[in-house]
Amino acid sequence: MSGTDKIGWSRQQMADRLAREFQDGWIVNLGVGIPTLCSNTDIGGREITYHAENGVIGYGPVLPEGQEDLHLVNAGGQNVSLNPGAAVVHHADSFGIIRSGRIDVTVMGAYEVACNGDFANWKVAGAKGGGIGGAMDLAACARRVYIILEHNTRSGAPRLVERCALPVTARGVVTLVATNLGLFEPLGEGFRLRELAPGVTLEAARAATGAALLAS
Amino acid sequence: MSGTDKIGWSRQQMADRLAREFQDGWIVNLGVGIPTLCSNTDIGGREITYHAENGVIGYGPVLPEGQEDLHLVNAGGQNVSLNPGAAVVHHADSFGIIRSGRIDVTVMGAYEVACNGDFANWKVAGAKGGGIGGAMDLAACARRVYIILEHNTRSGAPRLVERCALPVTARGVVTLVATNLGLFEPLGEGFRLRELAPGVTLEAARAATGAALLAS
Amino acid sequence: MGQKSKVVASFAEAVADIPDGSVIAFGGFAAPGTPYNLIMALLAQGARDLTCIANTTGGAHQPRMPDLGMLVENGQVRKVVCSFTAPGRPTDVLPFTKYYEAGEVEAELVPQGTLAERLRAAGCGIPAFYTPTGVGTEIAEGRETRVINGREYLLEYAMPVDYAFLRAHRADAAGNLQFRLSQRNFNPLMAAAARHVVVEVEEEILPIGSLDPDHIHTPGIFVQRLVRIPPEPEGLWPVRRKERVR
Amino acid sequence: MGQKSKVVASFAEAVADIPDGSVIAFGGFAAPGTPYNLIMALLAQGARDLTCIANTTGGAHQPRMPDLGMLVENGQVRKVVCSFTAPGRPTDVLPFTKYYEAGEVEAELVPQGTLAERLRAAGCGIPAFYTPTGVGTEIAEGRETRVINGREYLLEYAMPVDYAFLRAHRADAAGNLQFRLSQRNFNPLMAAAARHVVVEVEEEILPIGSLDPDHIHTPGIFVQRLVRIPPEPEGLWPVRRKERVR
Repeated sequence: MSGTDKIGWSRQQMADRLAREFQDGWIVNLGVGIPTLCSNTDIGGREITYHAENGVIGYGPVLPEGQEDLHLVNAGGQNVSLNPGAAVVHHADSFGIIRSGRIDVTVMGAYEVACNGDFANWKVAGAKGGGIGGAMDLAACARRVYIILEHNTRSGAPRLVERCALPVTARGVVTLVATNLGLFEPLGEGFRLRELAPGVTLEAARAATGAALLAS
Repeated sequence: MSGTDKIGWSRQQMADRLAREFQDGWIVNLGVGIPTLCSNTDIGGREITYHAENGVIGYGPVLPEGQEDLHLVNAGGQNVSLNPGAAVVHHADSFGIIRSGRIDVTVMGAYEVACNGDFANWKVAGAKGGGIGGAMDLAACARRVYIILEHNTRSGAPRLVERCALPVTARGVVTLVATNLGLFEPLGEGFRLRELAPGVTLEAARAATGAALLAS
Repeated sequence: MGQKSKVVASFAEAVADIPDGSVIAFGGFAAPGTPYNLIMALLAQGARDLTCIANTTGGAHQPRMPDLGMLVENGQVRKVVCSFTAPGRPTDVLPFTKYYEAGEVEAELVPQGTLAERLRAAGCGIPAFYTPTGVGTEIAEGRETRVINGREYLLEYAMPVDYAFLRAHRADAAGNLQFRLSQRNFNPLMAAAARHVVVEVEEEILPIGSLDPDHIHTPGIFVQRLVRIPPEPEGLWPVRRKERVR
Repeated sequence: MGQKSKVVASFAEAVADIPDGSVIAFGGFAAPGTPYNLIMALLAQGARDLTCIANTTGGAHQPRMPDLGMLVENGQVRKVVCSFTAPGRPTDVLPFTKYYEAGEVEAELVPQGTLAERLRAAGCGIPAFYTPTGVGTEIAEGRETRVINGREYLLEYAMPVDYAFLRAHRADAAGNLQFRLSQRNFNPLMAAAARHVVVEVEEEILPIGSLDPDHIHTPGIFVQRLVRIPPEPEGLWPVRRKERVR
């Protein structure tokens, strides 16, 4: 295990950093795993509508054990609550909302992100089959695609790369990436460093990244 | 005015004759005008679900003045009632029901019907524009297309013809035709006479028809 | 979500900023769901060079209620997109016809199911689809078709719109809408197809969260502006159809 | 309409005549809306050579509930069509994977929105449509694309099914259905895409006409058979998800 996945931001801090980019009134779709943590972030009075692939528009926090409504889950299968003004639609209408460009941002996990905006999150190397879920629809159609991932694999290989080695989820769509080392923007030729996590040096980030890193 | 449009069946009788073809459980769409009269016909205990283009599934009789619900009309804009078990959907779902072949029969008026199953009912000669409404969807997709029309124009010209002169609504779809003179089936080479209205002779029907008439 | 109210005080305010050249879809099938009050406001507001989408141009019946034909008569319309550019019954007369025949307004005639599906496609991010409707007819002339599983289909494109003018029965302040009976018709499709949705609402607009999330016909995320319809005579309400114009 | 009741007495009766080789769609997204009881009945009924369509093959969580994976394990399935043929999290394990990797079952992997839209298209008589989803990815390889207004789209075909197995919250005897909250998901789409629709219903099945016509998610004209779910332990009900299979 490389050192870089233990330094810098925690998973919640990565999620916090991206959540602070959310603007008032946005419709947000959070992927399974770390992205879900974005809904824990305090972003002041900004109103966010959380949309889930299964047609829930306006869900709220995960409910504590014993208070769950077993008819209501988010895209990760967690039993969530509903916020006032919520509405439920069927799956085709839900993906209609996605495809018609009404999701202001989708936040997803990934195995790899390339500086040309490609990313890969549905198929691991050598696997037969994969897990696409709603990721390809969201990636192709959301107004912004934010990615959260550890900066390096467990064996220390970079996940921010020049070109994805794994089959991509969509091409040229990623707008912002949070890793444990900081906040990055794919710029085509490389990643622009927008922010370093505390205790992370530019040199360390550069060494851990598989593409050019352009300091802002 | 020719004599043939005053002999034989009345408008209600034409509608009655077609309505008696309706089978138990059918979903039926009735066009504006004479076809609407089909819903007046007593066809015993057979259950018919009337579908209207505006998404009303299971409407009932037109309501008398003063008892109308102004939020509820059929495709002809008449204020109808709802039968028990009725449901309302939006326009895209309503035409989804039509296009997916779930309408057992659509009954429409027409200007012309050809023995090859073509018919014309949306545009009159020389007009700029036309009135298509739901007719082309219904004609192309209903399981059966029944047509009600006067056997001849006011000037005595045949409306049952070899080939339509007017722009067609759909090609090769008509399965049954009721006129004031009787009941006819387009057979490709001509019309098969299934039934003559009382007082109408085969010779009179043949003379009034613009295509071969094959006695059954 | 949606803690901010979308209620505006008047129809005039709701349509004040509609620019010339807009593409506007109008809900309604016969009387139910037709945004009479918003049409009146648009007549007064005066935007021109409009493309207007609706099932019909209206005006075939008495008493005549606000309709696209009035916008045409008022010189505001460049083009209409409808499933009837002539009346459904040849014995009816449409006020629109005179302007159309004189070449003062363009028209695109679209089968009703195709009109609904093109709006639905725009609202669902589907740029084009195939339909069996219209194959072999004049409306398919010169158009692209494709044989799929042995049957011929016509290629149709999505119909995105700038504004949708709707009439709903009930709404909460977040813009969640319920339509009553056949009032629903094109309204939810136009809401999804539009970038801006303006709704006249029949009942008192409810606090956010008052509507059952399972029974919302148009989610509030599609809606920008709501206006409560005042009682007659200030507000316009459907009337019983009296007789046909001959 | 619909004065005849569609209620049948048992799950076994509801699935008795499903022939080998059928294409069956199963509603549900995670637990809500999954027809556990109908899946159990199909396991017992034994139809083989099935093509099974659902969002997932199931089995990633404990306690395990009836899922497509069980039909695969039981040797009844020729092919699955899903948006996950591997788990969403690589650390999960799907019972299905072993059979898939051994070549004992075929799979077609479809993005979730495309799966929903292909079912919707089948239910609405649209044979094919274009979507932006999947363009430039492995799933588009060798497939037909088209540029519309400067953007590339993938051609997708309707996905008609023979049977839909659904779970609804409330129904009347005519087959009008209401789903509760996220139970709705794929269920109404599969109902429309299918020639035969079989529904397990959570609440007592109501007399025809008991449901508000404005708030029906699947009209009764789509539905052939309804079975009331008995209380536990005879009937299967969703349980709280405990832990993930590792």
